[in-house]
Amino acid sequence: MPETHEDPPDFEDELRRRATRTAAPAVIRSGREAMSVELALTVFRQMLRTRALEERSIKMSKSGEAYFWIGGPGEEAFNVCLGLQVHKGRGPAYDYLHLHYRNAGVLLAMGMPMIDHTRQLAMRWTDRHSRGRNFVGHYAVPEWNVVPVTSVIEVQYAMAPGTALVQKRHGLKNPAENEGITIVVGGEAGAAEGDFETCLNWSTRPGMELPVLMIVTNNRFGISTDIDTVHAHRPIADRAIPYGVRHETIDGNDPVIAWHAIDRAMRYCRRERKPYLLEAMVSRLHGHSSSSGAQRNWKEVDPLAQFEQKLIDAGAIDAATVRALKEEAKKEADDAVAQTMKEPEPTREDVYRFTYAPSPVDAVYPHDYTGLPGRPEWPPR
Amino acid sequence: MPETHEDPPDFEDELRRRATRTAAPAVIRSGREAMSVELALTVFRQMLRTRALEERSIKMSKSGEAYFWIGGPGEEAFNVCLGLQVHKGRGPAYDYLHLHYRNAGVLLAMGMPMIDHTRQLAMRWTDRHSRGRNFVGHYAVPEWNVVPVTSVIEVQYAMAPGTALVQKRHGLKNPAENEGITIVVGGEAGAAEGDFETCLNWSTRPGMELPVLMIVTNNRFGISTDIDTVHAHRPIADRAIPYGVRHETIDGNDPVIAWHAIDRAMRYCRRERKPYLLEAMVSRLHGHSSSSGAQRNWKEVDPLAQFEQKLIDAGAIDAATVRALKEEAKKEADDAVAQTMKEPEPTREDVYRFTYAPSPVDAVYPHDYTGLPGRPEWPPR
Amino acid sequence: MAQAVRMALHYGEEYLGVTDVFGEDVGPPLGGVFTVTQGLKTAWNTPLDERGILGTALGIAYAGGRPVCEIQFCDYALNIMDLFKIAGNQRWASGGAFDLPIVVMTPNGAGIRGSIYHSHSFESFATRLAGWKIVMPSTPLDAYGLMLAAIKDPNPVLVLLPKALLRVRGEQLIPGEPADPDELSRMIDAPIGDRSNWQPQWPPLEDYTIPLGVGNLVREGSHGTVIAYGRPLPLCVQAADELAREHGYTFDVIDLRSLFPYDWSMISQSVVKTGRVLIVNEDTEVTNFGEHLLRRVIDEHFYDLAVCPRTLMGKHVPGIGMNQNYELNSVPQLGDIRTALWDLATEPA
Amino acid sequence: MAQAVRMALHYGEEYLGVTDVFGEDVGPPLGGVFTVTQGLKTAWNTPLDERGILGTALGIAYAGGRPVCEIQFCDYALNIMDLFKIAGNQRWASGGAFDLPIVVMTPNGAGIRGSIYHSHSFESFATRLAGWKIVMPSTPLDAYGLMLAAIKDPNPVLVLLPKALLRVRGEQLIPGEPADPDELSRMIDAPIGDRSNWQPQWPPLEDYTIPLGVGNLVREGSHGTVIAYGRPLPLCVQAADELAREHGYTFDVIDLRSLFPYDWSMISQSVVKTGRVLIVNEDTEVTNFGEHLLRRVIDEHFYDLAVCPRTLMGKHVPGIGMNQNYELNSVPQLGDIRTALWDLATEPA
Ligand SMILES: Cc1ncc(C[n+]2csc(CCOP(=O)(O)OP(=O)(O)O)c2C)c(N)n1
Ligand SMILES: Cc1ncc(C[n+]2csc(CCOP(=O)(O)OP(=O)(O)O)c2C)c(N)n1
Ligand SMILES: [Mg+2]
Ligand SMILES: [Mg+2]
Repeated sequence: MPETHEDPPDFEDELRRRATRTAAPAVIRSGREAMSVELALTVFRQMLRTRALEERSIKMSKSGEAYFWIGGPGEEAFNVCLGLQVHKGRGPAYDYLHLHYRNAGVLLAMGMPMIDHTRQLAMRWTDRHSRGRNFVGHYAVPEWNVVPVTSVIEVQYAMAPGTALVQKRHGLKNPAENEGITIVVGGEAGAAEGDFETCLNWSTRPGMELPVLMIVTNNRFGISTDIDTVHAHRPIADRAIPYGVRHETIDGNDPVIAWHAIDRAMRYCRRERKPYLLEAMVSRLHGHSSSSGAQRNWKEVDPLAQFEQKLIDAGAIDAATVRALKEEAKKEADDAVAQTMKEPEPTREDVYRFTYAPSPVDAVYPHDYTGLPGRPEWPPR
Repeated sequence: MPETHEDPPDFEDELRRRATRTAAPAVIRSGREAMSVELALTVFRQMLRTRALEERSIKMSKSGEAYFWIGGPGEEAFNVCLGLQVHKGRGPAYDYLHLHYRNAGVLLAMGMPMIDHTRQLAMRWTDRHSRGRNFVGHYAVPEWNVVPVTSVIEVQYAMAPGTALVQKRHGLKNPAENEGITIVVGGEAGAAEGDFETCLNWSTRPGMELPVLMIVTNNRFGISTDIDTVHAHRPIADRAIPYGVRHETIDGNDPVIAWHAIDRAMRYCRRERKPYLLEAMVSRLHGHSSSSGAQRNWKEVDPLAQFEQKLIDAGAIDAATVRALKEEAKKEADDAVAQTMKEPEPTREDVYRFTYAPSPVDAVYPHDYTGLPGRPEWPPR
Repeated sequence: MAQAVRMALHYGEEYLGVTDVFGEDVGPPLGGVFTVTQGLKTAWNTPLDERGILGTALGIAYAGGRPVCEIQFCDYALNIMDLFKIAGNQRWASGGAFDLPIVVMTPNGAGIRGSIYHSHSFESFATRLAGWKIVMPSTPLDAYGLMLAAIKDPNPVLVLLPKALLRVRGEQLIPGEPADPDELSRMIDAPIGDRSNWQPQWPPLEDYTIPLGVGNLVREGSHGTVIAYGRPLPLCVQAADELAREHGYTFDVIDLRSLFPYDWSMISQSVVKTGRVLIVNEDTEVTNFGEHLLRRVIDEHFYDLAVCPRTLMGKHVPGIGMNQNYELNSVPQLGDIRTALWDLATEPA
Repeated sequence: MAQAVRMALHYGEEYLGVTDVFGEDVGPPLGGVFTVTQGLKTAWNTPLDERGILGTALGIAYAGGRPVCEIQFCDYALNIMDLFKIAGNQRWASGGAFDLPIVVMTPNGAGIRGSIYHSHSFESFATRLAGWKIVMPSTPLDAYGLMLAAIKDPNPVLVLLPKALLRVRGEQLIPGEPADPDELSRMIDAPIGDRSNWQPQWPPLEDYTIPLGVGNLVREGSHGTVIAYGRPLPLCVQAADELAREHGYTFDVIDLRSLFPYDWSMISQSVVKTGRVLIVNEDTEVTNFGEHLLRRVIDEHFYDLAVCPRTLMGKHVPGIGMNQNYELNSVPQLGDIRTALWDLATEPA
């Protein structure tokens, strides 16, 4: 990982990369779960791309190309498996996503180009998610029902019942239209905010149970605070029990496990139109954010290295191909950044833009906000 | 119940009052629980007093002696049993009470004179709880650690861990000093607010579990809203499960059951210095408040009538004694009101009083608030 | 006014695509603690959880619905200021990706002997929330017209309902409203007792929209400008009428109706005309929205002022007490307004 | 300034009975996202739950403790405005039954490129909370002195810490502070890396209390009065010094320090002297605390004013954007202050 200018602890590279099988396998297994090699390689490639983007992002924050970084290195396995299984599209027939700030892997797996991420990180006017206004990873993609990510911890859980309520009622006469679900994601520390309970409670009103897939990515830390010091030593998923909500805690670092757990949970929400709480144990490879240094923490399990080893061990891929894929992903990220840095920044005139939607019933702001009433600072466009 | 000018449904008074036993019993039983007759009669008398005060209070709100009524007719059994078991006193060696607005029975059983209640209801300056500022039942009694009741639903649950934290640390060298617990009470609907979860979570930090007795008096309604229409059909007490907190749901209308459940819960909190969640099913005999008419709802179980019948059936009391006790309680309430109505009201000069405690480090408000800085409206006392 | 809001919501359900009217006790059987939502076909009861109410409204709007939600009393909106702020900034923060057409309504202010937690005002907190539009009617007809505008506007709109005026009848009829109030009551007020089979008979209501940002000059005069809204507005009118009748002092009385955006041109023209200004509201006086209006007047008309401009607001106190002596001495009353108007008109220039 | 607050908290623990310093990431290992609570013996980490933080502080105070709690960023105080309000009204509501000696501290304002949720200001919301006292230092020494006053005061006190100044060193030493900043750092700053065995070496600190309600006249002059606090204060001083040096215009610059109660006599005397007023803060401008101060100036000194009084505040926008062009054009900057001062001093009377 030369990008972070930190050396991994010593180990014997050769040993690690030597495959133990020779014939290419048909499936990759973890315990009782299995995944086709084809899918495994797709997942692996998206994980690699996500990692490359995150590492390039950290570098941006250190080099001055950007200012602040936060993201999800260590969550690639889970996030990619989630992104690949989303029913993406616009409107209540498709899935709604209420994400938090570590979900680059979800969006990349869904097909977001890297430059959509780097433009936000570099605070460009071309940033489609926020016009250079928000922190990186604060996505907003109306075509894919990705509602705006906000920095305020946990509020997405209070909003999720709303999209799910519309989905519950939508397309009742056409089953295919009635399979959209709401997916809401947050960390384990944030589950201490009341909004988490709001989501459980509002999703289980008798006769109006809602298709909400509640996800907790548990990296065991809220900034510097170890969950074990501030929370009873029980799974966050147990929070589902008082509401009779199905729930599961899984190893989110294993894509085979994660894939199937997400599949089961989604299937249940889609068909039963009821909530499900899925807790995924994940890693936090670069600390909380650039504010805490973003140094690589070598003590955490690396889901990417682990999966790479597993694929090599299984003979599903060889070291050379891995190296090539990494190069490719790294180049993709570099290119995105190079292009991003050429693009324009917002200007003084942009401060007020997009405050209000045009309104035929507003005498003062028929188009957009322009400054205090009676004192327009910028002519309406 | 002539006070409410509503007739109870017909039933044969004689039949009801005829005792089935003749010899005075030693104990009163409910299932496997038992209570000495002596205690049962004490509880009964406090229940009667509470009911008399509540009915007189409702009358005040209808007669113009007062304006707004809210209270706990239907919760007498539980509240009296709670009040009688509180370790009352000032400071962390004694119990802290974070109550809501239906707890007259708790305070009467603790020894509060009725007039302390009616003065608040009649908005007198002599009202020791709020100086005529707050709704009735919004008690504040520093000598007994009764912290101010506020109308804002559920916030008491967010405060309870604070008093309990001080108690947990207090008197560690002297076991008798380390038995104080924090008791927090609220309704079932309010448990939907995040504060309820805050209490569970903050009371179970590993190594810092707190002696909080969380009580939910479940009358099945929040104003007009039936809990079964807005909450999964499970006990509120199940909310304790994710935190590994002991919990129980009981019939709060039966004093024998309530007494022992409270005893068990308190004993656990006192000794183990850990939280306990007790849900008591109770009645709401006069609707939500005077805003909804405060009419008697004859469909609800009346814990007082039920206990009276039980005591008569057991031969522990006779109808004449009951009648005399009722008269006595009614007179006590009438006398309190008569005295209250002679007492002074707050005046214009009182608006700002008691805003600030005297402060040696405040150059503007060394004594109390007096109006905007530099514009004292009232000379400091 | 409660009936007017109810009729507006019915109109909204029928013609403007309102999909959900919800909040604590908003659905059957009660239809709202002030009867504002009785008989509405999309009304439903929520858990006792304000975060869920506004959060769900946001979600419904994201998914294309048109929610109208209620916070039972504005005093109970204070634990969701963060969600209010988010609702106001999501469009801006996402560069216009998502509109948020939500309406929040909540009873505001004193006057019903509501004690500490049913008497406070919210407009000063609310007007700090950029991205929101805030309205407060003072008549039933305005309540109808502003509610329709709130529903039609594709942005978050907060409708503050003056508690003390919710039982007041209007002088003007809502288009479609029967002239006989008893007839209206028979048609749309839920019966006492069992309501399970009750259905309202809605009158044939028509569109009547009051654009946001347009005030109402309810009195014209030359001795001063009074700017108010909500509950104190009728008191200002009464005081102005008395001073006109008894002393010949006349005033421009502006019912702002829309607090943000406010009708600056109406204010500005009147101030230039009279040179004398009184701003009245019942919210507590430190960092009060009336002080913002005063600041605008100072910013732009300092040299047009003939005498010192005035504000009349609620006292800076921790609460409004239950005993009437507290309320009468901390919330502006008719007498206070009359005195302030008299002083304004009679101060030598 | 972060060190100054830390030293004040240490002094509070040692001499003023502080029992708990707590909040998100406030305890070891981090000691606060701005290092404000490193090495304190009573500091502990809480769950990620602001309601629990303030609620627990209330409970601790009820039970006789002396809590100091932190809201990690003031932006995250908005979901507990109801608890703030309660903290401010419990003494009043209970007729003086319970005092509530709590201190809440929270970083405030822009200037650290914090984007939408780490740049907002809270003073305009906060000053609406009757029953609270609100302070905001602009120097480390004031931070120390105000923090001690906050701890000593038996009422709820909110300490707003200007984020952008938290890394700034003071010109004046705190009583007991070593003169060499490196020495201080070696003594009380936690080391990088493993801190499990680290113990701070506290300097021999002394009492230094700045009474609440006392401003600081940091510059004296005759061409105008500037009222500010927190982050813009040093910018105001800088602008005033430049105008004095380059053009001979001099100003009274008042560092309010205590926002509520504020030092009205200091303001009043200066306004009478100069007849020209500029009020500066970085909070958004609609229903802004600066507008309250302006209202007081108008109320009591309208006829003493030589020219139109001015305010300079943040723009009314939904947020402060990440790209610096947003912040530079929505939060008052040095150039804006200089221009405003120039205009104030040069406008013909
Ligand atoms: C309401 C709120 N409080 C505090 C913060 C500051 N903050 C940002 S991230 C964070 C920790 C979140 O931990 P967790 O929920 O576990 O998510 P993770 O970052 O570990 O993925 C905190 C306290 C915030 N953003 N919002
Ligand atoms: C935060 C808040 N929201 C709403 C209200 C209005 N309100 C007062 S009592 C009540 C119902 C409470 O129901 P529950 O918790 O079951 O207690 P109960 O009155 O039944 O004892 C409501 C909604 C309030 N006081 N506080
Ligand atoms: Mg975490
Ligand atoms: Mg209830």
